[in-house]
Amino acid sequence: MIVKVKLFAVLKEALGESVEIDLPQPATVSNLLEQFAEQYPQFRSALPSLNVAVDYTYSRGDHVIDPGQEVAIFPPVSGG
Amino acid sequence: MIVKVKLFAVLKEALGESVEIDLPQPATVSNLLEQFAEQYPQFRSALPSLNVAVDYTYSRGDHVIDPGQEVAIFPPVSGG
Amino acid sequence: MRHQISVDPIDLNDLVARVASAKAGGIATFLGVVRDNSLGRRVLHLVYEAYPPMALKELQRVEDQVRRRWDIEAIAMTHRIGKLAIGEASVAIAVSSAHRKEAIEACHFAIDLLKQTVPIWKKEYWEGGEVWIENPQGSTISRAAP
Amino acid sequence: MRHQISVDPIDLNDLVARVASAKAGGIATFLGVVRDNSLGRRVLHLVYEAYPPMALKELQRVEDQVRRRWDIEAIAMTHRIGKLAIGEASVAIAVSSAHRKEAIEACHFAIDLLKQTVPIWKKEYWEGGEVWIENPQGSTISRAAP
Repeated sequence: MIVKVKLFAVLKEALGESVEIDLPQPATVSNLLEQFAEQYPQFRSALPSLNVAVDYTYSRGDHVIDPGQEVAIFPPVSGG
Repeated sequence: MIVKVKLFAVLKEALGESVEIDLPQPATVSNLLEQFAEQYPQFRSALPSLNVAVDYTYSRGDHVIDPGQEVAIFPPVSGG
Repeated sequence: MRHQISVDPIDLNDLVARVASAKAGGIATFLGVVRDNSLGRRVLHLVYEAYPPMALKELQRVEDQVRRRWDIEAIAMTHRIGKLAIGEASVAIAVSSAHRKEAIEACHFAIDLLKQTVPIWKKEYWEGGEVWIENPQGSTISRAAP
Repeated sequence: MRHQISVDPIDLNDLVARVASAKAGGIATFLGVVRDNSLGRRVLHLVYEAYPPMALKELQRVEDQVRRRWDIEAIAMTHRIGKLAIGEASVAIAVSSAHRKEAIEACHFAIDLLKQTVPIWKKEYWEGGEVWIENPQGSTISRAAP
């Protein structure tokens, strides 16, 4: 499935507001990050620090991404 | 010497904005409180909780009151 | 002098403006507000009375004690006196500091010390009664006197 | 909803009004303010960006965590986004409680948690440069992922 991934901060600045990532189904958050690093190798080294949100909730590892869910990848937050 | 003593809160309500206390010279804060309790025995039981300020500074015990200083007696504070 | 005893309603934005600093990363404030109940009684309103010149001196002493403990930019304190309705602010403290932890801890310390030492008194009026309040930790510096 | 992500300047009095309660004896607030320096650099201005729907959800989660720990009346949080000048407030939190200790501690906890979890990012602009900031304790929940 093609997952549209929203990006923020330094990722958005580099790649735009969103990118499309092609994932096998069922796909996990780990699959998403691995495929993201394949597609944008300049961010591979940042991988351990990147967050994934699925439907506005921090998600990781084996968490399964269902078709139609809103997915976002972003760096550590710095609000406040 | 006659010391004019400013009063606040429950003391002011009962006795007015100030009272005059006749003290030997040199007089201490302890002398003042003792004489105050003599003059207004209804406040003798409150004596341990009363504060004395001499020239706007908490003062107690053997602290000597000099002529011309501003003297006040008041109950525990309850600001905030 | 950033500290005040005033009969006017407290404007928190004004207080915050008084501690503004280009070096401040955080501003902590505390507002004391008149509650509708006290010790189980339904409070109608309060009246605060102060010994103004000494209160201002003690507010400055609170600032001195705060600065001895924390690296702050500025602190401003205002205590209102007179008649206050439920929900109105009786006291406000604003502290600015480079870092939030210092600002918040200093503000906490300041309100605690203010309530213990600044010569201000509160009278509560409720249905059928009224009473002068004495803070449990209010200054009774004569207590230990000989 | 008492929490907001907004491009408008923050009005602390408004925020305080949002947590007003007849049961509240104290209102603690914290304002995050743009400092003129960061890591030794002279900051010109900041730009904040948010992921709004998730930020609002995480602000609600901060409230939930606060209420789990302290008996508060209300909490309101606003984070500003867009371009901010030195001295402007980027974030504001107001907490009302019957007692001051709860209000102040809850406010302290809330700003700490907000900075760790709410998806908002800050870019600093200084003379000759700009950089996206990552909070030392900012959420990197994927870090522990397999």
